[in-house]
Formats: sequence, C-alpha cells, structure tokens
Amino acid sequence: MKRFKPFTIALFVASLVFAPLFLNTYQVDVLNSIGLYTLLALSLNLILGEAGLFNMGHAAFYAIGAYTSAILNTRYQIPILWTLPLSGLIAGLFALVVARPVVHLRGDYLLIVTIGVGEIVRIALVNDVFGLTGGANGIFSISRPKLLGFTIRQPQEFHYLIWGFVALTIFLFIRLKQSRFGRALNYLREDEVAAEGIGIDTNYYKLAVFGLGAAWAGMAGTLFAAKMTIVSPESFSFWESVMLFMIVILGGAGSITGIVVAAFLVIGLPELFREFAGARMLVFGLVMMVMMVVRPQGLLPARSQQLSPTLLKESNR
Amino acid sequence: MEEFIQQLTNGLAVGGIYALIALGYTMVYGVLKLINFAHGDLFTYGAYLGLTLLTSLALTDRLGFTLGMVVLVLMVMGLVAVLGAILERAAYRPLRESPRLSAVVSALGASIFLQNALMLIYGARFQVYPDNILPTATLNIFGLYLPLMRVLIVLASVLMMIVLYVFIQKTRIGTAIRAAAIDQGAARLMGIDVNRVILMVFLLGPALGGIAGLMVGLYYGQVNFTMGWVYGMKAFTAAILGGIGNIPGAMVGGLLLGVIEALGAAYLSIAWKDAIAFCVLILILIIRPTGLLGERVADKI
Amino acid sequence: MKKRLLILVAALGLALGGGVAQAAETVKIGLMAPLTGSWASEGQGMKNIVALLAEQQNAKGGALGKPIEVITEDDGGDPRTASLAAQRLTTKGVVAVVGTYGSSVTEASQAIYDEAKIPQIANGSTAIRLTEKGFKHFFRTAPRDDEQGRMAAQTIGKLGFKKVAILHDSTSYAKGLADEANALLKKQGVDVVFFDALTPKESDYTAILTKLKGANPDVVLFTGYYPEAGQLLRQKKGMNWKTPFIGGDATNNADLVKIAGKEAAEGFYFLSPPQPQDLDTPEAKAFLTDYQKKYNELPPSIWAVLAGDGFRVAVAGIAGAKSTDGDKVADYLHTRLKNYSGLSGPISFDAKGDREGDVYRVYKVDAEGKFVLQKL
Amino acid sequence: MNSFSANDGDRELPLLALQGLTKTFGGLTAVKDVSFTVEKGAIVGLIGPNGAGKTTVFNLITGNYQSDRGQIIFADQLLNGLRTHRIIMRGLARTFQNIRLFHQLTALENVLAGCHYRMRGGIIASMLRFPTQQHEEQAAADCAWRELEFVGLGQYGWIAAKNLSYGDQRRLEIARALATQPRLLILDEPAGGMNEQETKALIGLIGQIQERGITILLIEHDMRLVMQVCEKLVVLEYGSKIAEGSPDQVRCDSKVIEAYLGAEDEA
Repeated sequence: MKRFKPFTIALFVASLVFAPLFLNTYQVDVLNSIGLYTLLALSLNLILGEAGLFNMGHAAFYAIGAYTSAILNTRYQIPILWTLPLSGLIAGLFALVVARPVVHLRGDYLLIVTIGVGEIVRIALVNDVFGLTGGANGIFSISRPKLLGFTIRQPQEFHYLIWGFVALTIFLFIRLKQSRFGRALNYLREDEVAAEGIGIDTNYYKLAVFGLGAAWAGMAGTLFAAKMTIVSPESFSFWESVMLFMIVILGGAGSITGIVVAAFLVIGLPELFREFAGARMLVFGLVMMVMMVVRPQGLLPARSQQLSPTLLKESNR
Repeated sequence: MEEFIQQLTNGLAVGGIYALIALGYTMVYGVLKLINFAHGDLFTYGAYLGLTLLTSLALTDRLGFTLGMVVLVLMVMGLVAVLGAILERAAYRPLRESPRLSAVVSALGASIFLQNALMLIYGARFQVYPDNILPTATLNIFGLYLPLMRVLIVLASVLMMIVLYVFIQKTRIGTAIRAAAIDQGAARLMGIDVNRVILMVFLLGPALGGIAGLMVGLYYGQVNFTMGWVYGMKAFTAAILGGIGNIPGAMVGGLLLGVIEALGAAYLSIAWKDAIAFCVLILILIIRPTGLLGERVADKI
Repeated sequence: MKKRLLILVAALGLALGGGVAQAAETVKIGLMAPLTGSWASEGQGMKNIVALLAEQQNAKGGALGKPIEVITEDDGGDPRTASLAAQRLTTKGVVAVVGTYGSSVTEASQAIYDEAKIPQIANGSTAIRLTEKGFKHFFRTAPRDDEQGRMAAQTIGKLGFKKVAILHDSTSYAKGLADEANALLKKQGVDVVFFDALTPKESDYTAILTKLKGANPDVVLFTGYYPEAGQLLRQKKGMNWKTPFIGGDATNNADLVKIAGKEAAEGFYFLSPPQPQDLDTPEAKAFLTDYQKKYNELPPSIWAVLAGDGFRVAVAGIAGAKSTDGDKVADYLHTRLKNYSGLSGPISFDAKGDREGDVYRVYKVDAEGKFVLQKL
Repeated sequence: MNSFSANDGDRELPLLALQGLTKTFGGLTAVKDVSFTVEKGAIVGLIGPNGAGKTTVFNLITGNYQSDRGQIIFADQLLNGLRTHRIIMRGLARTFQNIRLFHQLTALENVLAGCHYRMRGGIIASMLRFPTQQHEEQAAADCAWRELEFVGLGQYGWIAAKNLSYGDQRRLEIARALATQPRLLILDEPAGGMNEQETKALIGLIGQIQERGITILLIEHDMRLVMQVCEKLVVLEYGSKIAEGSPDQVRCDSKVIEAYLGAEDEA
C-alpha cells in the first residue's frame, strides 16, 4: 500500500462514488462493464496471478454462475440476488470436479485443458444441455434485482451494486493475500517442488484456488445476469477468457491495483477507440502489444511484500 | 464400413492441414517455450496473399498450371515467412527475457492486430478464390468418393512434414534448432547463434502455415479474416495432443485430431463434435500428461 | 509510472465523456450495426445503405425540414458490446434507431431503447420472442422465424419431398427456424430423417455431408448462413451427391454462389423476402441503380437492405408524426403507417411491432448463378 | 511416537532407518539395496562420487520419488507411499542441491512457508481476519524472525530471496527448513558454492542446529566439513552402499579409497 498512496486511492474511490452524478448512462454503463471485468479478473488473478496456474477458460465458471442464477430466477422465481451464493457454490464445485483430474498438468498443457473446458461448457450451453439452458437463445426475462425493497434498474443503480461488490472483493482479497492461504498460493507459483517439500499440500491449494476463483467468477455471473436480464452463450465465448487473461497479465500478475487499472484499459480502450470505427480493434491490438513490450512485468507488478500490517511491525525489532 | 473409411479419409484431409499449422506452433514452442497465438493469423495471411497473387498476377494463365502453382507456393511461403520474422522482431524479441505470459499477451495483441488489419485491407466479406483453378476430378475407389485435390492435399502436407523432419534431423541448422530447443544457454555456449535459430524457426513455421492457408484457399475456395482463429486453435490443440515441442508429435496430433473430429461427428454428434474432440484431448492428457509423443520429463530436484 | 497511468485513466474518462456533442439543428437517427467481429460484412453493408439513403433524403430536405444525421455505433455482434452501443446512442440524442443484425444482440439493446422511449427498427433479428415482450418502441422489418418456418414446410410440401434432413448451425436464429420447420413438417407427415447442427466458420464439412448422405434424404433443409451453405454445396458436388438443398433466408447473399461455384450452386433453393431487383416499385429500382453507382456492387445481403427499409420507415414515422417524440413516432408506426412502399415490399406493422403480410418468396439458383424468383 | 518418547535420552536409537531401498529409472538402477540408519541426535554424512545416487536417496526419503523396493522408517513409522508434504509434517525437513527458494518473495515469506503446516487459518478465516487467525499469523511471524536470526539473516527479512548472496540463500533455505520444527534435517550439499569463510560459519551453524536437538543427515563434497562435523558416514558408489562407519573408519576403507581415487577430480 506504500506505492499507491492513500490519497490516490481515496481520489479514485471518490470519483467512482460520484461518477454517476456527472456521467451519462452510456458512460456509467462502460464503468459497469469495467467493474464486472475487474471482478472477473480479480477472481482469475487468484488462479493465474497468485498461484501461477494457466487458466484460459475462466469464462466457463462465469457462465455457470450466470446460468445458475438465470435458471433459478426464471424457473423458481428466486430473487436474483439471493442466487448469488448458490451461483458461487455451483461454479466452485464445478471447478473442483473438472480441475481434480487435471491440476497436475504443467503450464501449457493446463492452458489448453482450460481452453477445452471453456469450449465444452459453451458448446453444452448452445446445445441446451439437460434442457435447462435454452440453447443458443439463452435465457431471457430475468427479473431485476431488488435490494432492501428497492428495484435496481438503471445503470446508475447497477454502478453502486457492481462497484460495491468490487470494493468488497478487493477488501477480502487483500486480506486473503496477506494470509497463510495467500502465501501458499505464491509458494506454489514460485516453486511447486519446494512448496511441497516444505509441507504445503500443493494439490489441495491448486484445487482450493480453482474452486475459490471459480466461485467468485460465478458470483460475477449473477451480477451479469441481473444487469443484462438475458444470458446467452455468446457472452461466454473463448474471447471473454482471453480478455480476462490479458487483463491479469497486463496489470501485473498478482497485483490488485494493476488489475483494476488494466481492466480500465482493456475494457475501456475499445470504447474509447469507437472513434476509429472499424479500425478500433486494430488499434486495440497494437496498444496491447506495445504496452506489453514497454512494461513486460505488467503495468504495476506485484511487490514481493504481502504481509499484513501487524507483521510489518516486526521489522522494528 | 464404407462410411467409416470415407469418414477416416475426411478426417485425414482436415488433419493434414491441422498438422501443417501445428508444426509452426510446435517449432516456436520448442525453441522459445512461447505459444505463438498469432500463428493462426499468419495462416490466414497465406490464404489472402495467395488469393491476391493469383488474381493480380494471373500466374497460372501466364506460366501454365504446374509452374504457376510452384511459383505461387514459393511466393506465399516467402512472404508469410518474412511476415513471421517481422512478427518475431516486433512482438516477441523485446519480451524474450520477460515472464512467459507477457509474450503470450503480446501474441494475442498481435493476433488481434493482424486480423483486423486484414479486415481493413480486404473488407469483412468472405473473399473467394477464382473458380476452376484446380482440377475438380473425383476419384472413385471402391465406392469411395475421393476428390483428387483432397488426396493431393494430404500427400502434399505429409511430404512437407517429411521434408521438414529430414531438414531438422540432418542439416546443420536443423541440428542447431534441436540444440537450442533442448538448452538455449548451452547451445549459445557451443557457438550456436541462437538469434539465428529463432529467426529460422519464425521463417519455417509461418512458411508452412502460409502454405496451409493457400491450400485451404485453393481447395475450399473461401477465405475469411477470422478463419485463423478457428484453424489456429485446432492446430494448437493438435500440437498439444502430440506433445508440444515435438515435431512428429505435431504431425500425429494433427492427423489424429482431424480423425477424432470426423469420427465424433459421424458416430456421436455433429453439434458436439468440438466438445468431443476436447474431451478426448483431456482424457489423453490425464493418461499422458505431456501428450502422445511428448517427453516425460521427470522433475529435476 | 503510476502518475502517467493515472493520467491515462483520467484521460480515458474524459475522452469517454467528450463524445457528447450538442447540436439541435439535425435530426439524429442511430444505426447500430456489427462493424467489427464475425458479422462485420453485414454491418458494413448496413452502414453503406443507410449512408446512401440518408444522403438522398437530405437532398430531398431531410426530416421535418432539418438535415438527418446518422450516428453509427458498432455492436461488435456481441450482446455486451451492443448494450453499451445502445446506451451510447441514447445519450447522443438520437430520435430513432435502426438495427441490428442478430436476435440476441438486438435483445440486449431492446430494453434500453424502450426505457429511453426511442423507436428501434431492427433489421436482421427474426427470433419470435423479440416482439412478444410488449415493448412499445420495438419494430422490425425482418419477418419472424415462425413465418419462415411455415414457408419452409409449405415449400418442401409443394416440391413433393418426402424425406427431409434438417441441418442448422446452433445459432439462435438457425436453431429456431430448424425447430419450427421440424415441428410443422412432422405435422404434415413428412419424414424428418436427420436433425443436427454443424459448427459454423469451419471450412471442411465433408464429415457432416457423409453422414447426411448416409441418412438418404430427398432434400436437405439448411437453416444456417451463406458461408457454410456455400461450402456445403461445393463439397457436396465434390462428393458427387445430387440431393437438392434448401436454405433459409440467411443464405440469401451474393457471395453464396461465389463460394460454392456456379456449378455447385445451381439448383439450390432458398427462402427470402424479395430482393430489391425483384420488386418493380420505382423506389426499389432507383435504389438499386444508385447503390451500384455509389459502391460499384450489389447490396451484400437482404438484411442490409432491410436496414435501409428500417431507415426509411423511421424517416416516414417522423414525418408522419410530425414530431421526433418517440411515443408519437411509435404510435404512428403502429397504427397509421400502412403499406408503406419499402425496398423489400409493402411495409405495415402490427400491434407487436412485427411486419404484416406475406413476406417470403422462394428463390432458386440458376446455371448462371442468378437468384430466380420461383412461382410455386 | 510414544515408543520414541520413552527413550528420549537414548542417542543410539535410530530416528531414520532405510532398509533395502531400491530405485530404477528406465533401465538404470540409481539406488540399489541401500540400508542404513540415522541415530537420534547424530550428524550423519552421505558421501560418494557424483552420480552415486545420494540425492536420489534424499528424494526417496522425502517422497519426491517412490521407491521400487525397500522401506523407509522414520520414528518407527513407515514413510513409503506418503506424499511429500505429509512426510514433512512428520518432522522431516530438507534443503535442495540447487537452491530452491521462492525467489520473488522476501526472506521472511520464505521462512514463513516452513510455519505453514502448523497453522490452521483457511480461506474464510483469512478473508474475515478472525482474531485467532491474527494470533496465528503473529506467532508464525515471530517464529520466522527467530529462525532468520538463528541463521544470521535477521537484518535481511525484507529482502527478496533472489537478491541475497549465494551463501545467504543457502542459509535462508536452512532457516526455512528449520521453521518446520523438524526432528530430522536433511541438507543436500549445504556448503556447495560457499567460500571458505562461509563454510566455516556453516560448520558453526550445523553445530548449533545439533544443539537444538535436531538430527542431521547431509550430503557434502567438502571433505573437511564432512570429517569435522559428521559422527557417521555412509558411502555410496553406483547406487550401492560400499561403506559405513565413523569418519576414521571410512577414511581407511579400501573400497572408499578406490572409489574416490577413480573419481578424485570430482570430489
């Protein structure tokens, strides 16, 4: 927290809090999109950035969360926000089941397997698996979320729901990072053999982090379903996983502030480049390349000190 | 049975193309441990360049079919190879000492760039190769319909793979490539110019990918700026299936993936075809974690 | 570095805000189209046609005496981007929106326009449910899937085929049409011997064709899009397989014949709203000439032409309502616009916003690769 | 365990016993029928020419490899088949021949890894920062600082491991292993790459570790170190044990002399 001074953070939070007062609905909606991707990227960061497990199929977990909420809401009329924990749970369980036989695979092999899982999930959704997902149409007419008797409808209202959840996530994830669990993930990333050789159950942590990251992506899926009121397979294509992957690496794997900034760039830039019309993705691709070449460690690489403030005191000994 | 064999040949024809593209992934990976996500787009450039050269230079009219084709193939190979080398220079070389995943993101950015550049140059519509460039004879062997060109495509891809294999195994530069793939540092100490090896790999892989693009264009007739994603992903899957970094592995993986897809479509479900292929891939990796022909490296502790 | 980043992010925010220009001297009509992504060719066709029509309308005095300004936003062919595009258009003060291509993409934008009381006239969105939600401001110039399904079943019946294979591509449009046709054909007593989906955007469909051939149908109904249809026809010929194919309206694209080759495309039937060249209204003829003069090609597909109709309808609605107020324009379009002479035939809207009347025709590809209107 | 505590004072009781350990890779037998014991509180050296299979023996003990035959008994319990982290939890700890630190992380975080398995805090406790979890973190940090100071790296807690000198990295690895509070510490070439001064300090450190009641098994090529600190030596050649005994006994063993003369330059 030394590097990003409290003042900068306060300024950032304040501008987000007051943004809906100054921005039009389109701009707020862009911010909402960024918020959603920040959430997803933070959840992927646990797996990819903190634990170093190559995952390019994160959209699968996001999709499962979104579809769980959509199905529960449209079939059983469960209020959409109530489905949040359940979406997380189901996405997390799904991740545990699929990751169990494959987590031992090395880097690039794991990468293709996660791509495969992402594609299998998408194909299953398209083919209306178990008659639940509505095929390529997806599921529509999801009801608007209600919070304390207030129906959330406008982008301005979603803004607070989404960014509130982002804030909560960052709060919890920083604490997680500064704990035994968070450190275990880093040991895993740095050297798996040494981690196992120092008493860390590497298989357990690999699975646990897949489960946790997936559960969080699943909850982001609930927010997505609530915001769009329609979920369809297009929204969970391989491309989404690629975008999330780019956000995490561009931000600097393991760096929460870096990821927030990268989400602004990766989701915000294509909107900004709307002026370029047909060339907007061309410019976007070029910018991605240049940014990576200029900052190979990511925009704001994670520092190695990730201890809670109570431990910092020890340095005075 | 007849249908089975027909499907098998269908699979092999598609698999041959996958294998050619997979070679590019596997060679780059072998030396740089980098997944070149832009490789699929180089394949697309091969298809588009072939189209442009064919229509603007009218090679087959001027030089006759055989000579024209040979010149066309060489030109496409050369141009795509140069493009590959430029890509290496611009997007990967600056990141050689960086974390591996940074180069992956750079590759993804390059892929987006290349794809959209093509869209802006040629437009978003499907581009169509001129009709009747290739002979359209269909062989009828024991009731199997085998278009002549399909047979030739499979033969051509197998031939190119053999040439590449011999090149890698027998020539000096091939040996250097193999050495660099095993240990770059040691290869450098042995006096091998690793930069040259990498350049070579980025010339060879794209050249093969370019030919694959040209063959797809010539045979299937239509090309589209997004086709590289589909083929690229399939070829990458094939390379992993065979054991990435391993050249015969890419060939086996490519052909096998084509066959799995064809048989999966024929006997299980067409709609689930890609999911079936991925399931088979995952099962194979569970049993053999480094692919079919990948070396099983024990942990050096 | 962090300062520079901060500035970058701030600049991003400012730039996003900077796009709003305030000028009341023009009537702004939005066009939401896939300018990038998989359906970029449709989107670019839509943009060309609307640009041409706007130019012509402005030469005739625009709308309500003011020039028309077309504001185009890219929806990328993806629902999330579409919802952003829709939000952006609503903030730019458009009075009506044309577009877009793809039902689920359109769906992601419907509620946004409806809440903003901006009439939306979709062109390439045929899913039934779009008009079943009671949105007052939603219209479409495209016919619905159920109508096309009915037409497909009817045509197969009239052509006397007894064993049908149905192939779709898992997109919501193609699957909807396939389901619709499947149900109706079964009711008619036609044997559906095959029903499955291919994976779009691939090049090699021989595995699927081999399987189809094994099912031995009299005719194959393919409800997907033209690139795959062209490829299927081409490879079907390579296999020496003669069974005819029928396509849905998404195969109506000039590139179909180019992809398949004339020989392979010959004899292919497809259903479609009439093409401009088959309409004898002066509007259609004039449009066609002008389009060819400006862009030196035929319109890429009927969907782009339907976007043109959407634009013309929007202009007619504003003129008829004598207002740019969304509610008034929508009312006018629902109740008073009758048999408006569109490029694709007469246009009237029902209470749901669907196009009234029998829109579909049957076409067959002749030996020259021309699309010939069939009288059945 | 209880059988062990009953004889706590008995130095001759084996803490670790290998019986007939055999491991082959492909066609190559890396370890062949090796048996020896490590008595509680002792410092035992495992020596032999390069490629004799010493590190393989270590990897078999810590479960990185599974033996084809033979038994590994630690404190009267069989270790065969257990996963590495389980073995560590039984009270073994090791260092690696090619230093395997968590290079990007600080020295302190490296040592905290050793405390990991004794801690309980899970995902939820960590996210919500329960008081018990905080206490635990604090206790672990205290322990880690103690170990850092024990190996003489107290002032480097905040330095990333990759920025430490080679000798310090070796010490850090020892501190990390000590943080697991082992009964048996296995050191794989602890003096490798150290200069004379650093080696001297290391010898002192090994003595201090022994004073803490920790048994030590080590591989080392530096014969001065071995002869100075070890109470017992086991000699391997081509995967087989060729000698075992006190340093003086081994020094005079004809087979050992032969093995080392044949490969003197490697020692």
